Amino acid sequence: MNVSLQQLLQGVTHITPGGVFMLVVGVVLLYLAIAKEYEPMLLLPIGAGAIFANLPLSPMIAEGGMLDILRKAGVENELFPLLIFIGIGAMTDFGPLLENPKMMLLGAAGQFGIFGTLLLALVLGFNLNEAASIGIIGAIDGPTSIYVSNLLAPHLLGPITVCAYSYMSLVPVIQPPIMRLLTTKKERAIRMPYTQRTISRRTRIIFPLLVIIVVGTLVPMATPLIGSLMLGNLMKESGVVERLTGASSKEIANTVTLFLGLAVGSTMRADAFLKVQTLGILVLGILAFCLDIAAGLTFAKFLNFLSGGKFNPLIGSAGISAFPMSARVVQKVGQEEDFENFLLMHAMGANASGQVASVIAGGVLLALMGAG
Amino acid sequence: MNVSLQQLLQGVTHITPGGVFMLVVGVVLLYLAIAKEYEPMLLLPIGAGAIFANLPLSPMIAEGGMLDILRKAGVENELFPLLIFIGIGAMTDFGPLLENPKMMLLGAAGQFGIFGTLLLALVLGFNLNEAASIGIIGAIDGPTSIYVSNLLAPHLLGPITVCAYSYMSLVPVIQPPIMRLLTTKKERAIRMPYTQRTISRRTRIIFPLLVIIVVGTLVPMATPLIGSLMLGNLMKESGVVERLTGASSKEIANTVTLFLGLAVGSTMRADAFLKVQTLGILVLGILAFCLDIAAGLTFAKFLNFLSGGKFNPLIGSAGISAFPMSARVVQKVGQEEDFENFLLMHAMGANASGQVASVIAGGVLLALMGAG
Amino acid sequence: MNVSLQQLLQGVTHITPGGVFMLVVGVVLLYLAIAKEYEPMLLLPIGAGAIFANLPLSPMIAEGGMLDILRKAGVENELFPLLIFIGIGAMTDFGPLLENPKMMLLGAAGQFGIFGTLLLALVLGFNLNEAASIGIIGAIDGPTSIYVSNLLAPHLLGPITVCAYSYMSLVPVIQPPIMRLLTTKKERAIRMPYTQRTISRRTRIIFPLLVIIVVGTLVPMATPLIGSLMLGNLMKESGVVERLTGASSKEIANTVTLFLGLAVGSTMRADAFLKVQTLGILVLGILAFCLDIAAGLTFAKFLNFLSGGKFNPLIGSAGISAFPMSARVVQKVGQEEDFENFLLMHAMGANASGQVASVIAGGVLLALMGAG
Amino acid sequence: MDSLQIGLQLTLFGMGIVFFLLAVMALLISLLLRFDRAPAETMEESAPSREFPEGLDADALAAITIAVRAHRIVRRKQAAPAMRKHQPGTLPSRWVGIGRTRQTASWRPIRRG
Amino acid sequence: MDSLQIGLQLTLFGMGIVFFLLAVMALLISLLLRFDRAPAETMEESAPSREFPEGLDADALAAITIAVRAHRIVRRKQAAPAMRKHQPGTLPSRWVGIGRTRQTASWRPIRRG
Amino acid sequence: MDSLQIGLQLTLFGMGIVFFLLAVMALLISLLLRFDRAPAETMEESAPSREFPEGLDADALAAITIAVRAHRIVRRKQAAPAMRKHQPGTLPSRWVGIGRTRQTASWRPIRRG
Ligand code: NA
Ligand code: NA
Ligand code: NA
Repeated sequence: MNVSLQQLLQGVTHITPGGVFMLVVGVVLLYLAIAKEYEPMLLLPIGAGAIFANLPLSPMIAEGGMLDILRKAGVENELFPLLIFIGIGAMTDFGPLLENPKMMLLGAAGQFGIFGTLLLALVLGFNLNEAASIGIIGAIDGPTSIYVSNLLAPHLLGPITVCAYSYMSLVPVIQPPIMRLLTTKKERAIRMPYTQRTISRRTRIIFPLLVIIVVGTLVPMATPLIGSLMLGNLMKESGVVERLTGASSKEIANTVTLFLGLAVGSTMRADAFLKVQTLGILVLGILAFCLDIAAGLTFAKFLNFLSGGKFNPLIGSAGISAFPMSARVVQKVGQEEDFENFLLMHAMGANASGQVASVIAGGVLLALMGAG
Repeated sequence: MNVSLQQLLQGVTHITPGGVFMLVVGVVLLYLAIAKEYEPMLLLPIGAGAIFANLPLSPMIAEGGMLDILRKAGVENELFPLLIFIGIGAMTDFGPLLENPKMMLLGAAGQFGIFGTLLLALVLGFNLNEAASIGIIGAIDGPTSIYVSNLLAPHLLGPITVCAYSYMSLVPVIQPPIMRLLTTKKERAIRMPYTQRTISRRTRIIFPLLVIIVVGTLVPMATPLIGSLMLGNLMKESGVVERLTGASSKEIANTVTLFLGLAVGSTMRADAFLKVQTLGILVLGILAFCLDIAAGLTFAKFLNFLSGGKFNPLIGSAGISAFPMSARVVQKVGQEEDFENFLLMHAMGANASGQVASVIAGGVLLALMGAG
Repeated sequence: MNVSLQQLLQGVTHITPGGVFMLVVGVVLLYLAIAKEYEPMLLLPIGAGAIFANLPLSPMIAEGGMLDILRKAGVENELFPLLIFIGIGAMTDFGPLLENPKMMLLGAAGQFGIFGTLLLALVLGFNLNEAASIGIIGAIDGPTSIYVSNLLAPHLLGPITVCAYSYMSLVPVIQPPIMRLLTTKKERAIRMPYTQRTISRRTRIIFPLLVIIVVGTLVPMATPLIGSLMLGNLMKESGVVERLTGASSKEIANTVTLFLGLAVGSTMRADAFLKVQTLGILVLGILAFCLDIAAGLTFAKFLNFLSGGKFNPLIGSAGISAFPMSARVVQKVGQEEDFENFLLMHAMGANASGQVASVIAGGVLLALMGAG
Repeated sequence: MDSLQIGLQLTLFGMGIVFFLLAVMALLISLLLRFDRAPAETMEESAPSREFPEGLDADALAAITIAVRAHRIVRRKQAAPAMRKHQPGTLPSRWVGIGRTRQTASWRPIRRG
Repeated sequence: MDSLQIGLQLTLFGMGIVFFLLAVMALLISLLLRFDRAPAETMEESAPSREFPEGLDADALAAITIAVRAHRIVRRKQAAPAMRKHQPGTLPSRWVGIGRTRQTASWRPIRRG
Repeated sequence: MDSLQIGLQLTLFGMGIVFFLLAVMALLISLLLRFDRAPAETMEESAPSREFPEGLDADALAAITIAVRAHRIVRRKQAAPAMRKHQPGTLPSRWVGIGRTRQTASWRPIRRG
């Protein structure tokens, strides 16, 4: 063995412009996470993962490196997003949805962005698997996006995940202008009566079970996604396994979130990321988001027409999975027209439905693509 | 690719009567867990796992599915039951046993159900490995049952685990009638003097070490089971690694319990579960339980005879691993005859001994079967 | 199948003198951990692992046994030490270092023990890989020692880890005599002015990023070690991901510490451990420690000479990674001469630097050895 | 344009199935809710104008209420002591709570524009 | 009936070994307990009829006792601050505690039958 | 002695690189600290001799201060409610805190020897 200067400087000699650019991308993600607090739980690890992956000769993403181990342990086999869904289910209160089961259809409408974007991506020349993966950004749901895109187009996992999570933070920015554009002042001022009802513990427990069995039977490919979410919710509502609920929503969720973020970030290597199509994904992702909201509003306007003007179309824009942010935006925009108009509870129903619907839509997309 | 209606409906077309029956079994397990609170920490995940496993075309138990991953990660290689034992050890106070070392033999007697049931299972036509696995239900100890049956007869893992856990909840129902049947009123009223003694920290620390070294040397196959239990207890009694004790008994135990339950439940597929032998296992399991209690009582009656009527035979029924429930039942039944008779401390000694003995018996059984 | 007495007694017939000796070693480690509280978090699991590994015919270290699984899951692939580093980073406050960037060089000097011991080990006949692994004890840093020695000389992992952790506990015993030996009374009484400065949140966040990018570029092999440490610190200082910081420094750190200790202890099998070279390692390890302190002191004396007598050489002895113990020892010894002399803040800077430097030195050593 | 046709087919089927599934769920939940009775019970519980039993002042009553609640929690814990860790309650339900409170508020609106 | 014979052999050996191992453990623990002295110390500590030192009333003494205990805990924590998380004490020991308390109680029994 | 030569080379290069890297870091941090202004701000915040606003006594002020702080924490939590778990602060910083306190103390030294 002979120590040579060349060997010592191999890090410096392997610096590439692409790598440096990706380091900047990683730092920007960290900036968004830390200074802007855009989903920091995910964007901080993703940014760190991107930096680790793009340091010259990075041993962390080499075969057997830490990020390689984490990616194989939970991203490649889809374990991590499902574990996160258990935790999300264990933290989610589907009460507003149960109080208002008719709101469920709004959640369905809010998934149009997935398919609309899929079509646009096909037009832009992406192949079918890629297009479907890009479309899933329209679910505006991190774990679903990771699950679906990893199965259909793993080489696009990085940019798709970044879109899914960072656009989720933009709900308060993107949603209001579309709402104002697509509704009239009069429509936004429509008041809707709200009668509170108590949901029994039994109903709260039967709901997740029902979803698992019905959706699992009709769309088997959706079972892992919706099943994990509803398992978490079943544990929460059962009230008898607080230790498991706590572990799912705290220890497991936190640990897996860290590992998942690092692993996803590590897929953002310069050679895979720095392509024109990444730019396409970023643009299409934001389009998917807008299409979701527009479709929800349009469907709600249709319901308003059917009900003879008694349904506030704003509520339709909450049929997406960004829960409960989206419902709060509806409440805020509604109050701009009529400070005494309280749409929150209706919007919460639509929003909870959007969360369920986006997970189901992910499973349906997988089933239609013949993957899973 | 062409989307066909047949493809979409493949979930519905794959519904089988067996699958539907198993879904009902899963729902019944959830009912027992949630409404009856029978060991909900285990029965809820097992029930959910059984439902996931029996949905048509379930992707969760397919190669690479979440439940498949969890099963391979911790059940197939026996890791999860051992980790749970570390947590149990970290939560158990063996003080009552140390105060009363003579009670240890009662724990040994309480393991007769294992071997008695093994014999009965052989008579019923089960092969030797199956019979031994069914016998281990007589340990009335979840992790031991999982560990042993997974090594000897993995195809029976599901029903055996369900028996082990659900029968453990039945201690207050099953134990008292057997106690009343096998003892006379006079025997049940025997008072036993109790002198409290302080167990030094040193003795509490040496005890688990001693068990590891003695049992580990004499029955090497028992080392994983008893070693894990005693490692947890050593950490607890040492008092210097509270962070590790806490992690073992909380974070690790909770996470592993959830994963283990789901994985065990996922082995309950219709084709493996819906057999006559499952019914046999359910019946033999309850017999094993009764034999344990009866043997413990009989042995205690023998001790009573030896001591000239100074030993309350009820205490013998606590020589099982259901700790501390079984000891509390002894106290309650004893008080029915003589409200001032406090058998609790003696029964606690026998009960703690039963816990140690059942783990040892599991290891001994493995050693005798030449597995491990 | 026929049960034979020979089969039953196979544990007893496989007792070996070496195994018994190693059981004693395991018990001694437990004694140090429990009675002396020498790094109990590590030494207790290591001692327990050593006992499990040396019981006759131990199934726990056999292929597929629990300790074998844990070793493959996190030691062989280097995952566990890196996860621990994330937790350490999430608990460490590098403020004292940032207040006093000039102290950084003291941390560099405190790594001389690594290379000095490497030379000594070569003289004693160890091969280059072994010598480098022994030298890394001079980093006085558990995870670094495990990471480096597992890559270079995995057969020495056990004794090296035991040295690294147990000697770390001896800081208050070993450091003062060397300090008194190498400095004059007058030098020890030198007072150093201290002006407090506030480190902005921005600087605290940029620091770990800077270290990752600079060190990662210049010494790619050091990326995993220093990157993990600084990732944890970045999360902590960002202040926006408390859940991830908490998980890293609590749940993950505790769980991994337990598993790592057990796995490391399980490598201490009699046939691998009971060699003359183990004794050599124990002696060389303590020498490495002394050389670190001596080099730090000498370098600080040189700085004192340069500054014209204004630099207290004691501070140099804190340039090691035993943080914050080493700095506290400096404060204590300094006060022996002059009770009003507060060297703590300066020593903390040197000490934090020692922690960073020892991790970097580990990476540099790997790079120079061509491993990683 | 062949792949676009597939895309349109996917969109049609996909949105159709999603709507269908959610409609089925909505129907099933509506059926389920038929069996949920006594929706106003919870409100009554906290009615402010309840009369005090004879010989008890408000302080004594408060103390008793607290004791009874504490006792209930203890009893529940004893029933399954190893299982309990957290009290129920989630993030969204806080928002729900705020929403419910607001539904009953009645100040005058501040109109924009 | 061949397998049944094996079963009987298993039962014989199995129960034999289990009894033997537990008897060995019982013996070893008994030996161990010989070295445990001063079993009554803990009771004495909380003896109720201890006399107060001159010039100290019960309140002052209580305050001092609490302070001393708190200080001990602090000292112990400082000795190894990163290691401590939970106070000792487990579920069963609560039952043990109840049992011990009851052993000394003395009300009249309510006999059944 | 060939391997010893390699060892010497390793030592030379190794210590050289470690010193170089840490010197680079020290330089970069020093540069970074140039941009850190207002180092004395924190001290001022807790200055004891601040005058009270008219009409407010010390108690009222203390209450307001506590309320404002509590409110700040609430606002911060609301901004990103799912993210927060622990307050900042670490083990070493306690020692740093003690160190800083001591720097300003002024009792007479007890000299040994
Ligand atoms: Na969505
Ligand atoms: Na048992
Ligand atoms: Na070091």
